[in-house]
Amino acid sequence: MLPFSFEWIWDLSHMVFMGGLWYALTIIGLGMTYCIIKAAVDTCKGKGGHCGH
Amino acid sequence: MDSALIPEGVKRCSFGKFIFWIIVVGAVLLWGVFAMLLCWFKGLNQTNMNDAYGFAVWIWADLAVIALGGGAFFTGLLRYIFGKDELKNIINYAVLIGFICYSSALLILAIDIGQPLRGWFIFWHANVHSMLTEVAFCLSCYFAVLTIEYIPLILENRQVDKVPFFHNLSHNMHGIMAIFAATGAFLSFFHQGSLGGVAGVLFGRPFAYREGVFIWPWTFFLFTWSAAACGPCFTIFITWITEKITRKKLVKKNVIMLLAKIAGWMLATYTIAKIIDTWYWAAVTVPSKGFTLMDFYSNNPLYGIWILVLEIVICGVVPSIILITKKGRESSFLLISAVFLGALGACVNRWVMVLQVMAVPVMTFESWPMYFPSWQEIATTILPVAYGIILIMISYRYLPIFPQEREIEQIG
Amino acid sequence: MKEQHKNTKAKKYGMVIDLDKCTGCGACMAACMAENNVPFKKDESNKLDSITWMRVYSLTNGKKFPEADMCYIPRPCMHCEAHNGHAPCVSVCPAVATDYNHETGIVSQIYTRCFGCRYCMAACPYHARYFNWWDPVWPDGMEKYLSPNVSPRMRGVVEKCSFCFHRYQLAMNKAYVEGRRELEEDEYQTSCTQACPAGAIIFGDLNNPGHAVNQIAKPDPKHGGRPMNPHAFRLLERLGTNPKVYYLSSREWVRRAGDNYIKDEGKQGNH
Amino acid sequence: MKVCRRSFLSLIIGGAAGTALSPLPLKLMDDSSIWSQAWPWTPVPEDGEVSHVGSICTLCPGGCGITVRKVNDRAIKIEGMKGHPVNNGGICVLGLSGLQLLYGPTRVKTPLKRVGARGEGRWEKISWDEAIAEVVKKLGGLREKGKSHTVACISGTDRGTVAQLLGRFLTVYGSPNFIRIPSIQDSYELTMHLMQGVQASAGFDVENADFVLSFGSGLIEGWGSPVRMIKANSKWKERGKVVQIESRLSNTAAKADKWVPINPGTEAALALAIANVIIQKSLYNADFVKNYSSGFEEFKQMVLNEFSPDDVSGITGVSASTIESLAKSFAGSSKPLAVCGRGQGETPGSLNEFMAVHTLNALVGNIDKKGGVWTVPDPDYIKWPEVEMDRIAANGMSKARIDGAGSKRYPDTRYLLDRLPNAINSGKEYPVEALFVAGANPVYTIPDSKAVKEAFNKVPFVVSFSSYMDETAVNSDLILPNHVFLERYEDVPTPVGLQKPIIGLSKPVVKPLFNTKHLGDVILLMAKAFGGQIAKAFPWDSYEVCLKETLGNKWDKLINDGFWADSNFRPAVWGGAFHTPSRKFEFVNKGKAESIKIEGDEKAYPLILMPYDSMRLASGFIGDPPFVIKTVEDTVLKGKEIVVEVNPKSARGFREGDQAILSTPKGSVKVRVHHFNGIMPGLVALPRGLGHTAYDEYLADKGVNFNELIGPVEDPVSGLNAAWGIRAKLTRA
Repeated sequence: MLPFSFEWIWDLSHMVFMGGLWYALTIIGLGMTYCIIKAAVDTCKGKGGHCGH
Repeated sequence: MDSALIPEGVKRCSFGKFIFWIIVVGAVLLWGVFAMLLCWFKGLNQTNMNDAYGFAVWIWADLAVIALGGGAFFTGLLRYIFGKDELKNIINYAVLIGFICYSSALLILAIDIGQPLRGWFIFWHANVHSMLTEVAFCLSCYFAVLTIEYIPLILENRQVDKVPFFHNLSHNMHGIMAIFAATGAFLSFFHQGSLGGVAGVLFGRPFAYREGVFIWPWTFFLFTWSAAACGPCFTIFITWITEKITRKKLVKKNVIMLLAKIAGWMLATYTIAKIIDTWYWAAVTVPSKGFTLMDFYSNNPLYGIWILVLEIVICGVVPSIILITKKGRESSFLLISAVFLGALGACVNRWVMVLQVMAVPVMTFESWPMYFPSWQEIATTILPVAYGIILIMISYRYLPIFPQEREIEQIG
Repeated sequence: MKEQHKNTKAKKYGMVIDLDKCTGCGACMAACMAENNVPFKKDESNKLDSITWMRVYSLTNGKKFPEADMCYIPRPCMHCEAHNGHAPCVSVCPAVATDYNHETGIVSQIYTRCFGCRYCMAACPYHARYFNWWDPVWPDGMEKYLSPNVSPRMRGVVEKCSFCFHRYQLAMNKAYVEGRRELEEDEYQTSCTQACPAGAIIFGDLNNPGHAVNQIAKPDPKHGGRPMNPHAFRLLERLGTNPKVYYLSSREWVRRAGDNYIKDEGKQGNH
Repeated sequence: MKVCRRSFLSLIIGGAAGTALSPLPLKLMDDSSIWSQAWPWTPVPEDGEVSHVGSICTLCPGGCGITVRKVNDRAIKIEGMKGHPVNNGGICVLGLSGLQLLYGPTRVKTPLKRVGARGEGRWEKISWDEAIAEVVKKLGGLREKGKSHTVACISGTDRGTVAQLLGRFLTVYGSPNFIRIPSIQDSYELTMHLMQGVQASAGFDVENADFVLSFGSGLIEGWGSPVRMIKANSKWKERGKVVQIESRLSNTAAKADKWVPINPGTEAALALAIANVIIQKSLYNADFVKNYSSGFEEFKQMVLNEFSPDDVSGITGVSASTIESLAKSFAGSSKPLAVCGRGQGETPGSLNEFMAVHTLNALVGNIDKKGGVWTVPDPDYIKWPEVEMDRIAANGMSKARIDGAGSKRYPDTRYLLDRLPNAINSGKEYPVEALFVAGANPVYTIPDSKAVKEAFNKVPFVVSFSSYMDETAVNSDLILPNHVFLERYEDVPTPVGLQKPIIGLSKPVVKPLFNTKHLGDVILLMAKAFGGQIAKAFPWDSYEVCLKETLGNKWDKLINDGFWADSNFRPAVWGGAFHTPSRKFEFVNKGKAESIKIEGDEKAYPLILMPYDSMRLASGFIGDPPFVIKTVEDTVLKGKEIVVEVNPKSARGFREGDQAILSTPKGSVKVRVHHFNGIMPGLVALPRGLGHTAYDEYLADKGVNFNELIGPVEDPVSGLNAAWGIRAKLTRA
């Protein structure tokens, strides 16, 4: 899964497959991080909610 | 008792009745859990699988629920990417069904492998040439996406929504849902496909083997296509059942009609593709390996040519015609029959591509091994169904799954 | 799929099994079990869950008395080369627990890597792969005969014939100590080959024209290793698995039973 | 600080996220997978120094050389010995599994004395001193009463020092009842005795034969020395022809160049019809017939009158043209060889058939010639001084044998074990007061199991020397366990059927695992305990001393090579080969060659049940070890049920895999039906070697013992068991 595991080879199949995988994971990860951070910021700004700060 | 949790403006049954049914379905769930634990602690000798049937009813259930859960990705794709806005009224339910199907699929896989503790090797020591690796990666990633799509729903619960952070989080997630949906559609395309590839690449099994493009056999595309066609059928079917059980209209007719029409065209094109694939396979691929089509449908007590007719004609051609004609869609009976047949078609196809593949003898001196699942296998296969019903019951009761429900109720 | 070893010529270990000589005595099966620490259960009569790396099948010609005829066919792992090592099982294993060794042509199985998804079993048309449905249990005291060269497998993993790969390793170790890089034909022989009382099994390097397997089977490198000996055939040749086990038979019906043919297809259907 | 719901939730979620992001889950995952790779209940074999020990396998009379691989003091694997004259590196399925017997659960670990009822399986562990004292007391008592002849001993063999010690003990003790387990060896010895006037075994130069005419012998199914025969079969594939005459497509028939199906039990007639053609067409070896045989004219007349191919064709179902072509190809070959003895040769068979087949060999003059039948004398290395019998012993030895061997009725036969159960049960002879069993499992291997058990129950004192808890051991009063073959020294004289005399030496590969004792030593200890002439007959301190002394200068070679072959041995020359009164080969004509009538009424039992043998089923005194039973096909054994073969034509509504009741006059059993096109319609074939009640859970209670369904049929000339089948029927279960 990672380039330093011993069965890893820098060949086309690994690059395409793992590239796709890490690409998807990155989008999901960044997207979620963005949402959480933005939600935290928004919350601090006092947006939304009924009993907020 | 729990009225504070129930979405505003909708009616739900009494808490006692709700709990009663939870307990009833929960008992079935526990039976499944018991069987699951037996399989984990005593090993797969609890099943009736054997060296001829390395894949059996579980893998079929796995493939089937994933196909049926395909409604989530395809509806999401239509809603977020192609801008079919009406579908927002059914997308929540599609996501929920998808979430159930995919979590069940992952659970089944965890029971099915001989060394569950080493299950993560599939990620860590991945063989990128294996269709199963592709399945595992896309399946888990897409499950993450589905979870992300399901979370805002939970956050919309009346009480949770009161927490400002959760309210904001839900809001933000909705904001970029299109990105998630796009990623989900990408992932889904590949794992639905690679599930098809699982059987299609088996060049040692002429019954399963298909030629294709690049590394992907035709079954790769057919599976994605059929999931896109049958998934929405299943979503419509489950919505109909939910409506029957709750004795309420939950989704407006125009939404259902739209989804049914799209599903119909998908199914129709899929069926044509499947017929071409089957013809090419029977006429070219199979004879080149020394078989005739009927070799695969004779000399055994179960698999006759009927199964091919059932899959392609009864569960393909017939529902396609119903769904692509306006009259057909508008008759409630025909519509429901058609979506049921469509969903059944996917199940039959997955059965054939898993169990019949195992059953067809390849070496000339072998015979058809037959198999019947043990009760442990049946129980663990029913387990996800029970789990799904419970999750739907809870979600329906406490979450605003059907945005149109209040509106319809007020009209009604 | 490791890169080829640079110093030595790549080997392609394979087998030729003479079905005219094979008497179906079962010695190869027991030799394999004894060599490879294969476990056994109280009831082994269900052949669908009985681990036999080497299994002797019996074929019949389907004719009536007194024209009936019978032949035995021992079936080890075929160690398919397919196209460039993409054996049916190797290409599907999601965790690289089975691999095609380009140095020897042997398809390995790493038990501690396998997590038991059984995809390889679904992929193998020869049913050469076996799953450990049960924990291996030896009656008290019997574990004394277990060989340290082959680790006993745990429940929930797949196992199969390895062409006694540990014997290759031992022979190579010995050769290295003696300053050699190459093995003699008789230095590396599988357990079944050695035991077969009929001398029906021959083992060696198919790439080496000096080895008996090459001389007998005469594999045709231009046609994916297809045998040029008219009495030789491979199981399911037409599937493109490119197996490394060749069979010999003087009886045509036996050779034909090795593959599938549409009714009136010509002999040895070459496509 | 006020703990509100929100901070509590945050704590939980934060904590979960924190744990998930820490290396802990990874570490746990890794640990769990490592744990699953080395479950404590999966054994890890210990490594160590590798060594090899050469020895001889004695699990069957085949006498193969073996090389045992060891790691430290553990035996790891048995392999065939390279360069051994019998098996040269090859080995059979049973030999390969020998370590499962050594380390297996069926071992008798210490002397045992029965405490429950016979066969109940309740035992008391006793010491060797007690065990030997027990035997000596019992035997001493009988001797005092002048009943020494009522002691009988059943032995797997009568050759080699251990069997000879046993026989010697019986002689000086005073009993004539040393009985060898029956086999075709009895019939062949008798044939050689009657036709060639020699007391010798028949050896077959199979390696050099170029046309083998087999009358139902399981050439590659355990007949003779199994590995050697399979090797020879491979040679015949390269140069030679095999014709198998048999009513069922056995492995031998399937591998033969020609399979001639025959009505079972008519083999002798076919042999004589072939003789008819050979004589009529003058294809016989004129030199041999004219100069070295007698009685030819009489024989010729008999054969010409009574065994014309046309007549015999009607009896045997083999066409006259086939008979003629068989005769022509047999006589036309340069080294033809005719053999008989059905299957693995465990049933001695009809003497007429043996003599008829041997006549064919004589007609083509291939006796003591390359590729023919050789007269193999017993190795003469056992040269112990004659025993001196005391009065009681002499008196006992003067009594007639209980099995009737050597009696007026069967003067030439040496052992008749199959007659023993009836002799005991009928009570016509004297009773058997004590019975020794060594290297044999008669309760399982003798036909008519019911009668055998009844007879055993009539013997008040049964001593088993078995290493394993076999059926006989279970039904005995005292078990004095011998070392298994991998733990002991033993000389192994010429394997059955080998054409030249050799001696093999079994060596201890591992130290005895349990409190067992070498049978040779037990005999010496018993003799010492008796004292007097008995002790005097055994002047050795231990069996090893006895063996070394006996083998003399051959010992060193045996220790080094594992075998000793007489390099000077040559087959006899016709001129001096025959020791009959005429000094010539005698075409003996003992009455008409009538076929043996089998038991049962044709109307009540429309089918004929025949046994078949397989290399994968050990049917002698050793039962299948786990590896071997694992190789048995599911068309032979399915779960615990035995599968019988029936031609689809005579299946009468029984479908493949159906359950049925198979009945014979001797008993009925539950079976499953398998349709087999290779079996003659009207026959049912049942595999031998299953149906054990003793041994371990890997073997016991699987299938049916053929001997439960059949009884012996006495050959009118030899008295040996000649039953080749029994009438039977299949009914719905």
